[in-house]
Amino acid sequence: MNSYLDDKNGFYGDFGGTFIPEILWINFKELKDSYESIILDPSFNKKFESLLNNYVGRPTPLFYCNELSKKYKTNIYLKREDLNHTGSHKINNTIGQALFAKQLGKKKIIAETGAGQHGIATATVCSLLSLECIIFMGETDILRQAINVSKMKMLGAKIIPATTGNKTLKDAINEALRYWINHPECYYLIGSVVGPHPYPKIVAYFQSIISKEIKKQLQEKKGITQPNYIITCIGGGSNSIGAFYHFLENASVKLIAVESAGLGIYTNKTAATTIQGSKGVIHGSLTFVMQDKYGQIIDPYSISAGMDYPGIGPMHANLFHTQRVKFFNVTDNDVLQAAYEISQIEGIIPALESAHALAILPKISFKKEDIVVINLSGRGDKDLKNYIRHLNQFLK
Amino acid sequence: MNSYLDDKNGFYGDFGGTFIPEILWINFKELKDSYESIILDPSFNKKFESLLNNYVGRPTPLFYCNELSKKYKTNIYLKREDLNHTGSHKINNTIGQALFAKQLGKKKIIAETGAGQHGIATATVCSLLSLECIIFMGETDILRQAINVSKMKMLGAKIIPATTGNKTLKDAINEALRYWINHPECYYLIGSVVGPHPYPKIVAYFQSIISKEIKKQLQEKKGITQPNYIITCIGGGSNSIGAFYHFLENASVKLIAVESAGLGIYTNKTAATTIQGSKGVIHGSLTFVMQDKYGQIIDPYSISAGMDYPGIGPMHANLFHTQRVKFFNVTDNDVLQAAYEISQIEGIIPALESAHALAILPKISFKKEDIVVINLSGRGDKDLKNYIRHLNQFLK
Amino acid sequence: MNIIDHLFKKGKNKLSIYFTAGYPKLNSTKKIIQILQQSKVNLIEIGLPYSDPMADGLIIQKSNKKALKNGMNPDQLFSQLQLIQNEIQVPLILMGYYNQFLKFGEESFLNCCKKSGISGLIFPDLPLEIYKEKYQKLFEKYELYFICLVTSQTPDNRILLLSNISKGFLYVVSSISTTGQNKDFETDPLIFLNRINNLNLSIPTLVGFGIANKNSFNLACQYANGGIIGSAFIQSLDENDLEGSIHRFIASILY
Amino acid sequence: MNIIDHLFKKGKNKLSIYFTAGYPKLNSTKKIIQILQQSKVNLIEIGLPYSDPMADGLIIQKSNKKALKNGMNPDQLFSQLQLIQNEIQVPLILMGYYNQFLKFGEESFLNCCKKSGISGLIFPDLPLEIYKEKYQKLFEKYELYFICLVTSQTPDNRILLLSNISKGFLYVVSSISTTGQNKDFETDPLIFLNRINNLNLSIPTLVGFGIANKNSFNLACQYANGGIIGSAFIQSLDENDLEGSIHRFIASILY
Ligand SMILES: Cc1ncc(COP(=O)(O)O)c(C=O)c1O
Ligand SMILES: Cc1ncc(COP(=O)(O)O)c(C=O)c1O
Repeated sequence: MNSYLDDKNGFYGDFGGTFIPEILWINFKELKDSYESIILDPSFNKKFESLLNNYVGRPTPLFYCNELSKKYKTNIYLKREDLNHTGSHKINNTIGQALFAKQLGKKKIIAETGAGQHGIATATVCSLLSLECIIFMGETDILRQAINVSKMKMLGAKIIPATTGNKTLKDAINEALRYWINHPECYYLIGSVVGPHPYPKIVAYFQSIISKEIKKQLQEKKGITQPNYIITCIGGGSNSIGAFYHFLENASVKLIAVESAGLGIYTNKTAATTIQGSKGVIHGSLTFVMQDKYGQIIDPYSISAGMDYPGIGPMHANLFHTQRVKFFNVTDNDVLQAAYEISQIEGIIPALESAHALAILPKISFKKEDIVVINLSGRGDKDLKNYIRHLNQFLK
Repeated sequence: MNSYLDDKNGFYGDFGGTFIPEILWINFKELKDSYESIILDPSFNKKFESLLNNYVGRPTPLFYCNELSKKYKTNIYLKREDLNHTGSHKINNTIGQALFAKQLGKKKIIAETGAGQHGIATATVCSLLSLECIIFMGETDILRQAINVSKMKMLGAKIIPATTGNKTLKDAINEALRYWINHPECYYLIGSVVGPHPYPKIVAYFQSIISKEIKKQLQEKKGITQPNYIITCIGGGSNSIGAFYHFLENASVKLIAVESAGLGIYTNKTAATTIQGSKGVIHGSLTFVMQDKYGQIIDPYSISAGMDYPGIGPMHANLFHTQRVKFFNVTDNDVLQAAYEISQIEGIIPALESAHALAILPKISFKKEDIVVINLSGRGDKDLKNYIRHLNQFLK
Repeated sequence: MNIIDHLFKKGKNKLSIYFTAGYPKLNSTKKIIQILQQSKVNLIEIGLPYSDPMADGLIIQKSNKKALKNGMNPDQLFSQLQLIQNEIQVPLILMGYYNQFLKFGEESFLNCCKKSGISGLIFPDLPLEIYKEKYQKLFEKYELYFICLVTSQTPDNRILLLSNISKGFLYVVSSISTTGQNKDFETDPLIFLNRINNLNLSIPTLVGFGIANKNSFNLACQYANGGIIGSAFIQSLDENDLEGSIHRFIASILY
Repeated sequence: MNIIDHLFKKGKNKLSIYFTAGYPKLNSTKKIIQILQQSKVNLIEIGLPYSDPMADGLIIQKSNKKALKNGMNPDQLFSQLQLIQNEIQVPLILMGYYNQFLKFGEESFLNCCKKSGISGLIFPDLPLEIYKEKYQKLFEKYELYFICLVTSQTPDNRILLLSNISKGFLYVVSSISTTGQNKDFETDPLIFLNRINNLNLSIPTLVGFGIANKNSFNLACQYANGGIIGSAFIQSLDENDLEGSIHRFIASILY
């Protein structure tokens, strides 16, 4: 096991824990008591991997970018999570957790969603595995992401609007937790490495397939055991931890997580948690969170719905704190620039979230022989409206 | 070589040929003289397959559908072309042809598109291989498919509207051909197994990767060399021929191509070419085409832009004529029903085109032990608007 | 000796009222406490409004949002309470989320509570183990009671454990619901309350989450030392006639 | 002997006019032919309007669309032509797409052409090999000429081949363009026309595709036996003064 991910009672260093109302205690006891024996079981993993391969389309390619490498005078590989069924890494986790829920005998799944990616991935898996599915989504997001709402409905999911707070992702999670409190028979299928222990650990485990494949593919392609850099975006942190997982112990692999600066880290329109945030509890986990001096959570801002979260997962809080992972941030404008660049020189329209990872390229000086892996967490179809709005600005 | 695809001077049985103005004669001479030596060359194929694997994400899974199989009391596999980069099988062909064009020393690519799938796949490959890209698209389609137009622009392509005729796919092809006549230095990258010889042959060859993989996957999964059925939709015929290719000679494999009946084959809102059409020339190829008694091409209709073509490729005309392939047709309503069904029981939102293949399931009585492969040619993201319009009708 | 213990020495039928500090107006808190005390309420729970009140129902969520907009925060609350400290004889309980405690600085927080006349604290999301490891000593130092919750989902052995840690009383969550769901008492909750009684706990119990009227309060009193009313009370508050609306509500419960 | 051969016996500077049957009105065809004959045009090419005229420029496309809407079709055209057959002495050439020929029934089509006084046919998309294999005999049977096109993209040996198949004259496409692009003669086309001349073909040549005015027509005549004007003529047609507009246009070319 991995020292960075090896929890002591659900804590990663100072961070993590299970800060939940008593009424959910028994649910978490069930999770804690069973998750290791279930998800580490070889027959469970066989089922999991079979769906990843036959349904999701894994392994995803590790693609060498000729033009991008030339431009940044190094060797850039993209881990193509955008090619997964439903368009992002989110499905790795939903497949894993839905199988886990089935093993626990659950028949009904609840989940939150922001832009809709996790909601679609959850609705998809529930359709596949014949589970009832309820998705909580902020009312504001429902209006902004009408297409994704329709997708979820088409997949048979029921959508419940969160009408409190800012009516976005954070409120959807609150609403899902409240619903769970009233319906403890449900399985709550959380969408990132956030929330109370053991969720971060479970999600990280299911996402670790990303780095497992990177390792194997680097060996096959280049005969090496590790890259020099792994670069990811971080909203909650699930694609990031997935891409880092098997390299955390290799101190010589430089790990970089890119947050959304939004309009700028010194504006109040930002989602750069490690800069604007401090130690605190959000959604049942002790981590870094954007809050005022009384511990009230501050509403974040990012052009990208998946980055628009006021916290980061507790594992990342620890990785930040111990400086194992270096955190950067990029503005909305940097992100659009990067998205247009890769569209026009590699033919890949990235998710706005993933474009955060790409946007860091001009800010780092790589060596010519460096092997740089960027986790392309998702495709940009869902972000077209935003991209179109800026078409004239970025067309060469 | 395959007797059904072995041309005699570019003819498949009675169908095919190169019915082009003299001004393009030299271009076709170049194509005919070079295509075999180039595309059959092992080093070319290595490059082609490397991009298919590392960029497109092939092989695509052959996914066993539990619930669908139960429902139709047989064994249904989906060939998941929807998981390809850009969302459909179209990219197999564009990668192949763009590499071919580069080999011919071409720097500028022109292509037509209807709904935008082939346009996006072409723009994508041109971006990747640093080729100039011009896409012809009917003015009506440009308005209907605004998102896809923006995608192409984001990928760096130039869009030229076709303002003649119905201003849809057929007119876009006419416009592209006219442009080519005036700019014979371009490479015309056609989007289906239509058009003058040798295009159908070239496109079929690049799409044959689909059946090559099906064959291998059936062997690996079930230890068998062939399925009992292969079912595809047919617009021009590229995904269809790709899925049939390596099984054409195995007479015991039942091959089914599903056309769009539109509102019904006896209405004048249909695209069921083999029913409504007759022998004729369209886009430089002698095939089946919907035409009036004077040979004027009739405008087709289908809910699905990719099926909305008044012809079929010449290979299919021959496969229809020789009865090697059985042709069915399904109405718009059947198609929506099938799309909702698979979304809700397998978690896959199919392209409207692909849903034509699925819609045939209730109309055939399979044996319990039959192995049925359906080519899921693309994903439904592009069709959400249409699906949403019918949400209340089909939600269970 | 903590005045909560005094309270439970004198028998049963204790009425506890929960409300949100700073609601409906920033300065309502003081007035509400004074009126509640006049109307013979036995215990007052003050909710510290929070941006993300995970365990609360819609009515309390809304009151939280309004209170925050009004400018309520711990500093405000403590100074408001200090102004009326001398007049207040009913025990005051402060209910908040762990993050508020943490961010304020835990020891400062307890110090301020003590100085403001608070007798006990409830943090519904603070785990038992963390309390024991990090805060129990500090609570003792400031003579503040840490009050635990049990629910129908809590197994017997854990109820025993929590009743041993909890001081003053044990907060019995009567139904599987967030606050304010307004489902009247059902069969199931009674089974749960019977289960609690059969455990013969040595600590008093108050039933909360779901009590909305005289009937449900009386039922709670049959099984426990009293009941806690929150959402129903908050909903009954009339901004323009705070005093009248409170008296009317309490009267509807007690008489 | 085909009257096209008569025409080219009497020297050079032949003016051929192309127009679309059924444009601007369904019945214009007859009238246009009569007026063109009056105005001393040497050869008339009648375009059979088609839904998908792949090799034509915008002006001809539009005239095709209008003509089809007007109801033009081969049966119409043949019967219209038959009405004026006796008055017409200039050779008539019919230009259409292969699919129209095929769908009509090839032999019937040729039969109708013959009966309507047509002397030659152009199908720009009918390949040489198919013509030779399937239709050459039939054309001969009906004494109709099959006229081939060559372009600057056509290599010398193929020009020779085509000039051997083509009957009456060889249609020389003057510039790499669809019809009506209105680029005036450039250096490149002249190189091409010189190349043709150097081949010393035994068949007369007419230059077409790009001739719009007197200048370009005269240039064509320097290199070939004459020129063909299509788009410019169609554009000049005034629906309300067919006769006047035609006379003015032809005068602008010839005088
Ligand atoms: C494509 C994509 N990437 C990244 C994220 C951010 O989430 P995480 O940090 O958990 O990977 C999201 C969230 O919706 C996403 O859709
Ligand atoms: C997903 C999909 N399937 C099928 C088709 C039909 O084309 P073809 O018959 O050439 O496969 C299209 C055309 O756009 C398409 O996008």
